[in-house]
Amino acid sequence: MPFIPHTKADVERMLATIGVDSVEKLFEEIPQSLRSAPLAGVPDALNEQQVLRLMRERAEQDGRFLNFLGAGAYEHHIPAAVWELTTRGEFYTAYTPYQPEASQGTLQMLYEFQSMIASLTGMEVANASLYDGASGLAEAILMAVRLHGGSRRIVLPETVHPVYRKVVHTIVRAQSIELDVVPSGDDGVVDPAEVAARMRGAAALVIPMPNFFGRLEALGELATVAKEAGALSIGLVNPVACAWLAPPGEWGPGCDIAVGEGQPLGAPLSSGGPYFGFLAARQAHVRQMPGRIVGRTVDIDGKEAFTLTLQAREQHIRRSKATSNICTNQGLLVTAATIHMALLGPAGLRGVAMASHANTARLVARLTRIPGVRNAFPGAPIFHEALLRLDVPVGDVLRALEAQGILGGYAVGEHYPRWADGLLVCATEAKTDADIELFATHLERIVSKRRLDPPCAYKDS
Amino acid sequence: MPFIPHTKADVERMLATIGVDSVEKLFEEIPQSLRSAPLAGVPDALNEQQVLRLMRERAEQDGRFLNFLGAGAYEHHIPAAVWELTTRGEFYTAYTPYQPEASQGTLQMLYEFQSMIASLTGMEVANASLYDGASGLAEAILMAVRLHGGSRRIVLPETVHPVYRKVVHTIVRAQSIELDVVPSGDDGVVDPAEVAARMRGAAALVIPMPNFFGRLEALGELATVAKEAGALSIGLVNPVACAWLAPPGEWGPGCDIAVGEGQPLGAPLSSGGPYFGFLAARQAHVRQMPGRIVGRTVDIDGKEAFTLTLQAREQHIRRSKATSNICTNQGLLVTAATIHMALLGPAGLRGVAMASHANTARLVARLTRIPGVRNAFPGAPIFHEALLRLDVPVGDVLRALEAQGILGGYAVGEHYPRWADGLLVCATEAKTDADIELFATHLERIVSKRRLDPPCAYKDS
Amino acid sequence: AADVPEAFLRRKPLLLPEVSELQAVRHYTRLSQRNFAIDTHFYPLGSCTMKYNPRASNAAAMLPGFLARHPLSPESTGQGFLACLFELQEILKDVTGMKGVSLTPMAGAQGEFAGVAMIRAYHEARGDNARTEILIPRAAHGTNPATAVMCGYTVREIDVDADGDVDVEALKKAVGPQTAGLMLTNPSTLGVFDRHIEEVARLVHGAGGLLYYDGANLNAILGRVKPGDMGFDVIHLNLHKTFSTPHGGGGPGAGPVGVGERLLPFLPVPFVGERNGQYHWITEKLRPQSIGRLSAHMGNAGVLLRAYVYARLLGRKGMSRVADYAVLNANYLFERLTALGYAAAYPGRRATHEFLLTLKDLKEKTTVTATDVAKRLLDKGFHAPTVYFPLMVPECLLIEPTETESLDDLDAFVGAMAEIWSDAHTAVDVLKNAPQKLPVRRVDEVRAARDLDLVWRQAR
Amino acid sequence: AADVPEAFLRRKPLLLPEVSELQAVRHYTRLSQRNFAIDTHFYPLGSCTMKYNPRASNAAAMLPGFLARHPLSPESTGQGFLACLFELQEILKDVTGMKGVSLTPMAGAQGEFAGVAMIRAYHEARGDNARTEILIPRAAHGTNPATAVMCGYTVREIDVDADGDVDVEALKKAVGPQTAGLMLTNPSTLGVFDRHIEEVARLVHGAGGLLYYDGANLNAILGRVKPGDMGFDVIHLNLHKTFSTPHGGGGPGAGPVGVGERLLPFLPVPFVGERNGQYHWITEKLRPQSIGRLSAHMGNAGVLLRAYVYARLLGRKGMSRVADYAVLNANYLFERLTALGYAAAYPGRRATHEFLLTLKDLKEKTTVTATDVAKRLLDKGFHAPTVYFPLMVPECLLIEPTETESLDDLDAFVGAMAEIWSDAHTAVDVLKNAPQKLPVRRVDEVRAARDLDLVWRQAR
Repeated sequence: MPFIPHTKADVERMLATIGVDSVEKLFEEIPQSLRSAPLAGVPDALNEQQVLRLMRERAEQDGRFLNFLGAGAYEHHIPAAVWELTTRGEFYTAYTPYQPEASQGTLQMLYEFQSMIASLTGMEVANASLYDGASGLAEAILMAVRLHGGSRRIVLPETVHPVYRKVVHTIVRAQSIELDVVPSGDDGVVDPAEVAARMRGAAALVIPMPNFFGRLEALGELATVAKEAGALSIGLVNPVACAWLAPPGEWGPGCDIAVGEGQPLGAPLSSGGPYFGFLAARQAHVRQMPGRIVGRTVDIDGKEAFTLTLQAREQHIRRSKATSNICTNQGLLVTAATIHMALLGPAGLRGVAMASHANTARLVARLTRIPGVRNAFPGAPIFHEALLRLDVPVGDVLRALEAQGILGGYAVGEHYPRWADGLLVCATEAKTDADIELFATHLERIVSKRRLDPPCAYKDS
Repeated sequence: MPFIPHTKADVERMLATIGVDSVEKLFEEIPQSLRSAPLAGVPDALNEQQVLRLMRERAEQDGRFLNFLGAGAYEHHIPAAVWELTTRGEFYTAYTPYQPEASQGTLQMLYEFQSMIASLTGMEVANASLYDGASGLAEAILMAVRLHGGSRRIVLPETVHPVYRKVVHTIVRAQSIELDVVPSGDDGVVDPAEVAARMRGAAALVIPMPNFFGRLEALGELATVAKEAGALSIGLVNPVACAWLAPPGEWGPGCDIAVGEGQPLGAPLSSGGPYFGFLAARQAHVRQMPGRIVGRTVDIDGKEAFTLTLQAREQHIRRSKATSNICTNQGLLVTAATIHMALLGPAGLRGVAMASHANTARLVARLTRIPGVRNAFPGAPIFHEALLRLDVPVGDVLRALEAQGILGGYAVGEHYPRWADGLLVCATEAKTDADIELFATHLERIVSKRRLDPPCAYKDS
Repeated sequence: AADVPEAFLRRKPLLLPEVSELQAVRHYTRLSQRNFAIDTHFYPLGSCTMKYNPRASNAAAMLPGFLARHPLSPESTGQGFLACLFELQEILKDVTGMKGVSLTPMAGAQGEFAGVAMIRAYHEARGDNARTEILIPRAAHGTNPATAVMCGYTVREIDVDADGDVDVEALKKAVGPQTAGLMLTNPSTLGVFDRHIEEVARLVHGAGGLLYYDGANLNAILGRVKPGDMGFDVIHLNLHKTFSTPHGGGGPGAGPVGVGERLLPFLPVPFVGERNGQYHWITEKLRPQSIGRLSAHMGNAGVLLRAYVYARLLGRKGMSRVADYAVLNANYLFERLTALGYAAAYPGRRATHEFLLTLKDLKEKTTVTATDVAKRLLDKGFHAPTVYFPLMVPECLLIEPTETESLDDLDAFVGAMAEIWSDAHTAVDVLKNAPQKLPVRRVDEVRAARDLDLVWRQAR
Repeated sequence: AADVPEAFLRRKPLLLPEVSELQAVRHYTRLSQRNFAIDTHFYPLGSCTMKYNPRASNAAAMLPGFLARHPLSPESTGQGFLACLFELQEILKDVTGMKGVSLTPMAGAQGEFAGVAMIRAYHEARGDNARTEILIPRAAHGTNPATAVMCGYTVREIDVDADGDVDVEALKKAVGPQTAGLMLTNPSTLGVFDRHIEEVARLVHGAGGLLYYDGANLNAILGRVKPGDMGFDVIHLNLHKTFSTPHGGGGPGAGPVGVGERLLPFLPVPFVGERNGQYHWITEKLRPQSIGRLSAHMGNAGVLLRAYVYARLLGRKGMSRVADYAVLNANYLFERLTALGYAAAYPGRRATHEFLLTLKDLKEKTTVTATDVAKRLLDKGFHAPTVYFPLMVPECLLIEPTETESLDDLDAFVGAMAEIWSDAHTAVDVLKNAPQKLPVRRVDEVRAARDLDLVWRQAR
């Protein structure tokens, strides 16, 4: 029996010890009327060989694609050591370190993670992770509302990832929190003056870096605007960008909260998860932080030891008065991220950021040489994504590229009707010049062909 | 610098301690005339991302094949836990357990391996592995010659794997050992009477189970023949077969030595290696065994402990008088095999043997329904391989199958001109009925087509 | 890059380790060895279902084809992936007795949130806006009340009776037109199956409320009882418990939600639909009443793949064997430990997949606390059970062996508990000074909270 | 299966473990933790080159496309694989200064065998059958004489002089028309570079013999000196040393052989050739004078892929950095340890990538042996150096730090050795009773050899 070690003799001995004559008897307190019929919807068991063959076929059935998609999830190289260590049983199959003496491995690793994230974001303290960047932003907003104590209005630029805005809406709406969305200009960033106008009486301002279009907002000015309005500022950041670009702690007077999606730090794309969110803040605000936090202390012999701390904030102690209902975090992804950052080091991570930027710049330069392809915000500083505008329908182009094995980017029109012709592209450090050239070659042919012919997907040899 | 941790300051401090002003100086004892020119044949470094992409492309460039090849290497399912555990750093990056106190993990595992191999082969003792089955057979022959003390002639059926015979020749020829090859009959086995005739004055007889054609020789009779001639018998076995079929310890009076290729026990096909050889023997012969051996003993507190033992046989002690020049073994593969056998258990391993047998029987039944495809040895008992004979050129058929993504088996004609039309096929437990049917469908069309048309490889859609 | 103005660049040094690959590998390998884990120790942590995590699940989920897929890539490039999710939805529908499942919640607590948000959306859609209260038994997980508050409800706690069942009389008094719903774990966190569940469901439904099932303890009844048949309208599952995905030192989990007919329109998006053998995402466009999205993409895909593999490996029969053997193991341990003298919190009740002991009397007699027992177990090579939860039972140990532990290991655990019982009466110091054999001895948690040290600083 | 007669079936029960997957995983996980390894400890085992094994090498070699390939599948289905091997051959040719390389030997000792067999084949092909002797310096690895014997030669051992170099006068006396060749490791196992190598080569070549290079210590000169330039005719490499493939608890290794012009026809088959960008196997058919095959297939392919990845990661410059830093680390340790009082076996010589200490005087003064020092190092968290090898130097420690260890770790090792030095003079018992902190204390090896217990038996 898969995963059940009992022999028949074991079962008999156990039943005799318990003093019943069948396993059935152990369920006697459950009303007979509630017992299930056999599970018609569960297929018969496969053995491991069959399952792995099935999964291998499914993993491979759609082929491999050359990917220029970003929009919140980024293809970075992950050193081989990262997941070989992360999936070691002692990390992979441990639970939340409730018994610190038996969990110093996980606890020290989480402490290291908090330290790395605090430095990366330029903040004073960090927690041990949240579910992902989007839900993390919602938690940051709830934290800001608690800290502000008065207002429940949050100012949210339109240039924040549109799905993040949806997730925030789902999570905070029942708590009467108002999301005041600031439209962006034709230049793909918000106007600090307009933001300032809306900040009056607001609890917090969210500042994305980079924003959804890869652009860099007026970070210092925006953080200042928030501070001057007596509101909190929440930096929503790509963690890799922070290794090269100014982190939230360095924007104007410094943000109060930094939050973001941790995926670029060692999590494979994996169709969207598991990823992890990170959240950092000022030391003074630590008791309003959601999620688990590890502290360094000593044991009774005075030896350095690590333990979960500030648990009085959490649901298992405070129940309905907790800072959040969050219970599990994304420990395994944090393990990977910690090892990833340790392997890359400061220069390595900065190198990834700069190479991604440079590759995207090269990509944009190359693609905009194609007639019918324009940079939406020419000359504007970006991190590692850029919005292009096409003369021909974006959806058609993407389908034609897909037929060539290329995922050409993200069509932003669904979320931004103003840029219905917009294609958001990304080239991280994992892309080569040859990759970029291949993309460009296909795009060039497709765009020129679309101008003449009706759309259809085709596959060149 | 990849894998070198030194900072510039470190190097300076170290040179100062040593009292030299440059690293160059440390090589001063090497005559200047011998210093190398730059390495023109070594390409510039790639980073890990580049190397892994290159390797991924190379691993995938030739596609995946449905494989009916056996002939000494077999595609079995390996539980996922096997290599996840085997590649744990503590197994993967440890060395030979020269310091037993710091190597109890590897040592106990090797002791378990020896125990499992001894039981599997029906022998009394086993060593901790040899390089592979073919070189293992050579070591077994050298061991038998040492044990016999008189003769240097070995009787070797033609039905022993032809490459094994070549390897034995390479390894033993300088020691004036004569290999007396017994031809097989039209039924694909050797005649015990003929073997008996050759045994007079011979040192040992090698008995394969199954033989190269998958057939079962007259095992008990052959072992008896050897014994009666005062010679040693060496069982050359597939270890999976031994879980179901009689192992060397059960053949007639019992073999003196059992040896074989361990690959079917948890080693991936991997283009041919690393695999491992195993060797088991009678307790009385243990001091003539080659290779490392682990023993159970106690520490000074009387606690159970494991250690390398009988090292006086080995080259690092006995030098020119050692039983073999063997030094490293195949520890990592043995780790995998031990975990593999522990996960499968006796019923599981027997199940693999029986399912492989049944699948091959089904394959043969299905393929021999095709006109122009015959079983070379109809009705003869086999393990999990069978020799088919084709009406059309085997090489052409294999090439045509390859174009369909099928590796249809091994053409034995190179080694056995008598069966120039012979195709050795294998279907382990990893094959499904659908796989067999796919093979049969393609083979049927190819064979019928070849009868009409000139050969050419083609690819159906 | 000359194109990014200086003002945008980082100024402060970045404090990450500067080490070689070997140093990093050695450091984290050694750190890992300072953990207990299922792969190294029996881990009877009640309410956490620490069972074996199949390595095949990991191998499958880590296949390059799955890892490389971008979440925004078109459905046409992920048919194999979507097929797995769709089939997992179908399997979960069957085992929960629900009509629809969304896999998107990333953890149990997020599943709870989605569940209560759907209850809220349901009442709102009907214009039934007077329902402001969620009823929660006192024994519930802390996530339940925390979740209800996040969804804008006030919480009314309901007592449990002396046998550990919901106090039906108390419930009758509490339920009313203000009742939005009731959140219940059954079996409860007291390690017993609530025998009044049908009555409870009748009362809540009668008052117009909905029933929420916290699936934390589903391992006790998997394949034996379907929450839908008990009358629940909405459920979350913890795949990292019942479906054996790894706990990973605290996550990631996955908390799919299942709903009955009435809540179907409100399921969180996206989830997977099928038409003519082609799989596609069902999003806000097709489900305008959905409570919306809970993550940037579609949830913890890799966890879902692991759960899918587990479900396929178990199959129909294996699925109900889980509950059989989980309950057998728990009742065996329950019998053996109470025979040693340990007091059951609810004597006379059957254990479910776990059971609750209380050391109240032992502490009075010997000063030995649940913590002392827990720490001594660590020395003896066993992870401790859950202690001091539920909060309402003093000095309690919640013990969940799971179905994947062998009789040998259970007996070894009983042996350790017997020695501890003996030491409690003859050598209290041994327990008070435990642990001795771990990397650290008892950790000063008070100091950790008082002198906060949460990040490494260069100049300490 | 009815078609296999009863007589062919197994009768005795098969004694394999009967355990659940969890039990097996837990058992082997725990076992693994009872090992020292590079990934957990500094491991300065002289002559073994225990350096960091890149995880990328493992990840690449374990790619499904490589693992699934059957050794007998056609060349057309393995062009990617063959390309890696071909390029590795070219890289090894360059670093060894040889004209041809075969990757097929499965270990260093098999490479040695192939090398000496080629020497034999060379002389035989020339009808030069009077050459019956192989010369081997007394400091050589035990595999050298054992190999020579396997190849049908008698061994004549040559002394080394007081400085650790081959005694040229003794060599002059030994060399003659009976000399088939000389096997030499340079740097030698004494941790020094043989300064007379050019003279040695002249003498042996002058007598019509060939020179065999044992590549065990190639890490000391990689990219700095090519054995071919020293005059060697044939060489084996230990890829599991110099090219950082894992030692795996004792293997697998790989022992490719490289040869100069004269031995090209005799290379063991198969190896990889290239024509018009297509790769193919070169076998007996193309090389009728080959010494033949050494394995059933083509050797330890997976090890070769790992070595290839390592070579590509290092690249041209990285390749010579290996020797630079290996020698730097060794000389640093050599300086620090001799400053503590430890005696150099060959004082006044430069260390190569390793160096040899002797505790002869220490033992006389304090009774402390090399074993005592080794066992105490284990307690202090360091793997012991190689002890009692070479056999000719009493109470010796052969210490090889490798280039991948950091200065911090070297200093920590020096610290431990300093404490041991101090204990040797003030607290000998501490050393005699070591180790204390490992899973077992000193193991009774005598009993192990006397009361042989090599396999588990049910009724003990």
